[in-house]
Amino acid sequence: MRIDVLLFASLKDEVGPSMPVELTEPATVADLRRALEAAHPAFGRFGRRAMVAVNEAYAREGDPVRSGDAVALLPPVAGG
Amino acid sequence: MRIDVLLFASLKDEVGPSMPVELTEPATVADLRRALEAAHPAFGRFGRRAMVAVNEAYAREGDPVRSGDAVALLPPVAGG
Amino acid sequence: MPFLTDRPIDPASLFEAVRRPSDGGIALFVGVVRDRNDGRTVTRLDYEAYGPMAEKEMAKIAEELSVSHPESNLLMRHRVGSLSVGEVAVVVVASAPHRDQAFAACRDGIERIKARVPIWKREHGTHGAAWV
Amino acid sequence: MPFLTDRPIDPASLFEAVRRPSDGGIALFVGVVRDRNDGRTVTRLDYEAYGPMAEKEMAKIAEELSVSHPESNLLMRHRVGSLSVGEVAVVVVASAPHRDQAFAACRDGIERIKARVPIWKREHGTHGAAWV
Repeated sequence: MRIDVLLFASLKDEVGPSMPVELTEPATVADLRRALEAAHPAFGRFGRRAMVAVNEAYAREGDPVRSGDAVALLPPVAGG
Repeated sequence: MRIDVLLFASLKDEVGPSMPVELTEPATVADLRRALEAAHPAFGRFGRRAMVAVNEAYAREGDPVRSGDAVALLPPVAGG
Repeated sequence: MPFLTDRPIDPASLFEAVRRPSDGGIALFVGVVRDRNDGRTVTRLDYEAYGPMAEKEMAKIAEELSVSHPESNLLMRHRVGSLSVGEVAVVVVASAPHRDQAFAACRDGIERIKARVPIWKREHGTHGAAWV
Repeated sequence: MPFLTDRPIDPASLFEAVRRPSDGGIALFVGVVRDRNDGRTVTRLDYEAYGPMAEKEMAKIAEELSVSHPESNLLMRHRVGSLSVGEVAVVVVASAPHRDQAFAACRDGIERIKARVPIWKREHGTHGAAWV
């Protein structure tokens, strides 16, 4: 399945507003991370400090990623 | 010496805006308390929770009270 | 500017007055008259101060906080007179580069005011009136 | 009312909106853009949010705080867009019967916002521009 991963802040500046990745089902957040890190060096920069969101909520490494999910890779947040 | 002790809140309602006491020099805050407690039962009501102010600052039991000092007996404060 | 006032206190004006361009966080505490106390209905509070000493004590608190919280800029104001439910009785506002500093100074300020400043209040309500 | 806004935030209006007649204490935290950061001169911050998730995360925080601080009423708002020095970026205001409750909820609110809400800022200054 193809997932278009939303990007923000420095990742968006460097790579663009989203990054397509191809995953084999069933896939997890950890699989998604590995696919991103293989696709562009920028995605490894923050390590685990970059969180993955699935359907607009924080996801853990073992959580599933399914076709049609809204997925984002979030640099460390800096609100306030 | 005569000291007119300023009163506030419930003490002022009950006794008036000030209470004259007669003290023998040299006198301390503790002497002043004893004179007040002898003068009116209202003055013992708060015990040591009523603080004595000398010249608009909190005074301790051993601090001197001198002729001409501004002296006040303060019920427990309740600002805010 | 005196610390005590018999006019309504506007927290927003103290907020504007306290902050400096280098401050990233401003913490405010606003104490207001509430409509109940220990189960009693409250309609009004009369605040009485030993004015000259209250001013001096608040000045001491401001001085102490400038030493213990040197990064913070602090303003405090306390109302006196007869206040209705919802009226502002006290404002403490602390501005600092970082929020930890602002919160700490603000909290310390209101605690010291409540512990030390010679102000009293008479509560009016359905049960009559009493100093509390 | 959404938690994010691209319009200036007025802390005073949130103060008026949060308080209830039974509340005696209101604690506010206001985060503003300051003119320096880690030794750099700052002229502007651009706040970018993952909007839909930021709204959901702030709603979760509000719900969590209504459970952990049941006596407090809480309002929060965060600005997005390009902000000059001194402009308000975030406001958290908590109102409660007693000040301990108001301070605790206010502090907890800003800490959770800063830890979890997907918002980023790009700093502009004499050194150029960078995400911080």
